[in-house]
Amino acid sequence: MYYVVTIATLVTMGLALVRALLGPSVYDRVLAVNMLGTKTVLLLSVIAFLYGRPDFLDLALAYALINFIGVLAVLEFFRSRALRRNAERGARQ
Amino acid sequence: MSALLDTLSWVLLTLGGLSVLIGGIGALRMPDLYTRMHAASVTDSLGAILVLGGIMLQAGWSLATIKLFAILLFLLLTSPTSSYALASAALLAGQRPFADASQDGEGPE
Amino acid sequence: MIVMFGIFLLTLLVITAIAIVRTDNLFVAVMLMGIASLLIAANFFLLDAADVALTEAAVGAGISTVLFLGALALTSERERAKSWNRLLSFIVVAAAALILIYATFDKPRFGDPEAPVQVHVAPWYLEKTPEYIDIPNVVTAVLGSFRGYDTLGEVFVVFTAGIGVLFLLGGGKAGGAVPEEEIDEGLRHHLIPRVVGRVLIPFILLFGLYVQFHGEYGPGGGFQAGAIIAAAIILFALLEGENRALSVLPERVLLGLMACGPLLYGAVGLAGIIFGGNFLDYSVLSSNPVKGQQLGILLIEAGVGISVTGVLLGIFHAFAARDS
Amino acid sequence: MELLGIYNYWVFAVLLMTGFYAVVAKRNLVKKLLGLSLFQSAVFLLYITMGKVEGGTAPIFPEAGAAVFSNPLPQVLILTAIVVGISTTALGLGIVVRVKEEYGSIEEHKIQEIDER
Amino acid sequence: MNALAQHLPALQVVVPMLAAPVVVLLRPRGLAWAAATATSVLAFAISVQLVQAVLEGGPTSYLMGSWPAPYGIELRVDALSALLLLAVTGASVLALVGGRDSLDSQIDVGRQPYFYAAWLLALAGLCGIVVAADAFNIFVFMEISSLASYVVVAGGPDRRALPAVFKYLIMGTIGATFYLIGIGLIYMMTGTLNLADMEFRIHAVADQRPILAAAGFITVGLALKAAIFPLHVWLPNAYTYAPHMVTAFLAACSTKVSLYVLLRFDFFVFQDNLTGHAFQFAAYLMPLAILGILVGSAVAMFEKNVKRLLAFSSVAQIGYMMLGASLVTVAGLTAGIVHIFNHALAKGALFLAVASFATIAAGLRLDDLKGIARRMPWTFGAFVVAGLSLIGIPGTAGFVSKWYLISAAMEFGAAGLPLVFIILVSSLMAVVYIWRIVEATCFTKAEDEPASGASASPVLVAVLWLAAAANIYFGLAPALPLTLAGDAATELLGHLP
Repeated sequence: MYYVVTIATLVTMGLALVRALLGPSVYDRVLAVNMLGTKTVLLLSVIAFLYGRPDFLDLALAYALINFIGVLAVLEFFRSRALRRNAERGARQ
Repeated sequence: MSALLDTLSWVLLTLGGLSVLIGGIGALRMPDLYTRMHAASVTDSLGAILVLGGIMLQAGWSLATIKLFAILLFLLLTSPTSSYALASAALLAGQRPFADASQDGEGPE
Repeated sequence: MIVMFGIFLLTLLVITAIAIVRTDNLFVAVMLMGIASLLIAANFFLLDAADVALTEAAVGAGISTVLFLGALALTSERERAKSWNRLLSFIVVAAAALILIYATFDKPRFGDPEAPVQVHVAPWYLEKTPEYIDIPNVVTAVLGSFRGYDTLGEVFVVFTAGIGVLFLLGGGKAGGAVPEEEIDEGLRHHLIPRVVGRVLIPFILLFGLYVQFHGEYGPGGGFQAGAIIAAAIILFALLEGENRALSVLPERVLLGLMACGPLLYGAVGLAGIIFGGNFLDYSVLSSNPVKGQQLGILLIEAGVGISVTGVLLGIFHAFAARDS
Repeated sequence: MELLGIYNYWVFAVLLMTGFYAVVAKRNLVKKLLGLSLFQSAVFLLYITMGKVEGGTAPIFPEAGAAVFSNPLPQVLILTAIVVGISTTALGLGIVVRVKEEYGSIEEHKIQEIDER
Repeated sequence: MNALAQHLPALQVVVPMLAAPVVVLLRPRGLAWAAATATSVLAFAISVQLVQAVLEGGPTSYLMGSWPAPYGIELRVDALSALLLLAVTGASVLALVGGRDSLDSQIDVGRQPYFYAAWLLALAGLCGIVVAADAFNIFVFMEISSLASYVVVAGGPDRRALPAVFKYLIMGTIGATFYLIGIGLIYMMTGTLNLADMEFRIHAVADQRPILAAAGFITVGLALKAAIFPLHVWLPNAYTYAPHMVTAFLAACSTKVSLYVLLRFDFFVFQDNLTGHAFQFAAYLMPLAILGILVGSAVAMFEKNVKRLLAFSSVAQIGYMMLGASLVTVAGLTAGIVHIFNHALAKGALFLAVASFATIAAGLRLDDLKGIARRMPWTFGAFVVAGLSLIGIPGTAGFVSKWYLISAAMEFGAAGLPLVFIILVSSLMAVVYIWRIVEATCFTKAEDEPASGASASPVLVAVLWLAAAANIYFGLAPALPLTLAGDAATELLGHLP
């Protein structure tokens, strides 16, 4: 039964990757990265049980957390970029 | 009892897999950023609940369940937060939802 | 079945890699690099390398993305030039590829328990770890004790990178166009991420400590913990702004952490000499050699954790401070 | 199992070459560093692949029962190599930022033009 | 003291390494230089001790963490490593002692602790490579020394240092990664990382394809790091724009250490295990060595910047070392190894002299140095001595290695004559490029005589003359390097039939 979930997760990861490659906007790509991250968390949780080593769930937890920080870093990047662009525009005028 | 739990967890896992998959298809097929985000984020949360819940039933009462619960809690907190933040960033940057996209195209990249 | 999962993940990985090279938007390339890291890490997990998967996720997908974004914010997002010397590069690359593919034919079968790798040195580690060190995680045992000298070198590599970035970017800020207060507020106006982040940070720190001290029993250890703790503080800096983060952990403290980690590791090594053993011989640290080994590993892992945290934060701050 | 063995090695070769191509052919400094990371990741894959034992599990003794374990040594080496890789990347990015400040560009040929002027 | 003696191989690496974080933490900042210099001197003292130990008792080995050899990490100091240790630590001491003013003028005080820490790490990394007897450990220390070298090179005041160091970083990392791939392939076939164990176990799988590919990857990777022609493209710019003292230090020893690893692998690990390896090694590397000698010298003859000129001369000199090694005889290898040492002496002294010129000259193009000999006669004198040594005039260290190289080539009878011819031609080319500097500095007058009374610090001139004197001393009494090199060569080739 774990296999079903694993396959579904893997396929979804593939679909998310396609979305990341297609874009079109950068936000779509960030969305795809985020989605891939959460799917990886699910995948690892399931595989930890598939392998019979539930003590490896720590990894899934770490992934979840890293993923969140990654997305926020991207947002901060957007924000500071917007500020810089505004400032440059202001400086030009 | 154990057979009941087993069946229940299988059902949860299957439903979870299904909803994850639907989310994936939605994220690929929906027409614009916000609808894609909608598809992705809703199924993210639902899928996580179902799949992790299913595994929890399999794991029984152990340390693993506590860890799974922590992961679930974490996902339920962060996943909607990221979606919200992403949507707000996109909106502030001038990406228009699909409804008004007819006027100004796909919006700037 | 798992084999098929592995193949699928690797295929996705190859597609991602090619896309990274092809795109001319550097931001997209960095995002794809994050995806590639996640895929590689998942694949490491399938190949039984739990510790490596954890490190790759924390370092590759987390810290590396943050650093690349920090650098992109200071440079530019577009790649303006076409490739050059395509033909020559292609020939060089193809030649190397042919040599590699040529080499694959005599390789031992994948997963072969009789392969030279599996029968020579490695079984000794698996066999002797319970006897000499008595901790469940053999990877930590090899990393901390049997090949502890490599790990010492690795800590110093990290340290070198840290002082290198400080040397290059520290001091003499480049003036930017954006007013200081504005750039510095971080994501403070985003209420929801801020509240959620604040709730999570203590738990992330706690988890980091767990990874640090649980490294002898499960996947984890100093590097992973250092990266996770650094990530938590980076999260704080993202949410509250650079200055608030710096007031919590000023630069001097970071420099102290950076330098004290390697010193702690080195001191444990020298203690080996002082108590009559060889360098990095932990057995002499306690009257019971096995206890001594465990104590030594605990201490050096702490040193590793401290230095990785310090260096990663130092590098992040060096990039972020350039912004203003 | 046979298939995955060769497939892993081939993916290693392809990844290595993709990264290597980016390093050699691209003229954008950040892209070169991205290529370099990819190049190094490929090597990590090579090492981890060779450590896998059929039917084995991660070399962390479980609470109950002996089992077949995969090789811990390549994992240790790669842990070290990953950290070395991120250190190199960080230092490289530091240099790139300085280059941008001094030259106003991160494209190799533009920098050359400026220098020759 | 006796108790510490057995730990010397470890301390050789650990002392400079642990001093680095201390240097960063030191207050006030001016202490950084003093601490770095003191540490370097200590490291030099340790290496002198090690040389003595090797001369008296043969190779010594040290087990890190007391774990037995193929399982733990082994350190091993034999004649070859002892010779290199002497060169590395000696170069560091001379450059640091002589270079204080020069460095003060090129790097601002606030950044100096980082700089000196990186310097010590580079020193520790190079020493670590030389004493290691474990393939992966060599990789780790190679990365420490490379990263630290990038940092110190980037300290150059000219902005062109930055693109140069970026190129250095990219090529250095490719080299290191190739080396890592090679190690991986060998490890896959033998299951071990210890060099001696590897040599022993490689017999069983010799001539299988992964081993051949590994030999290729390791050779190419290390050739990149050692700047063997045509993989030298990173070197000229990196040496030109680095701070002067860094150039003196790195030119004297950093590429040589990579060359050392190359010799270790090709002679110790692969030799005799791969069919026809000696022939292939000679067949591939000798043409490259010869091309490197000729092209490097030719470019140097037309180069206008003094540092760049000397950097290209380094490319040529690396060719000599490779040429000696590619003869695959004890005599040839001895010559190559002696040249590693002698070139470190000559090139170190030359770059120190350049640093001294730089204290009063406006720039380092030949035109900027016009007439400088009159204002700095002592520096000029030392420059000439070192230059003569580089050319190979009898009575200097350079002559010894060239003489040995020629006699090694003559062992092949008539077949060796072309080599002798090439060595003579390239020596003439060296005469030309050294003469160009001498001509510019001594026999042309500056258009406008600057009135500034500044001159190089007496310490620098003293150190410079010390280096020049060493060139003469080792030219007249070459017993020490020759004994060590001879021992090293016999040891490397020892297991040949």
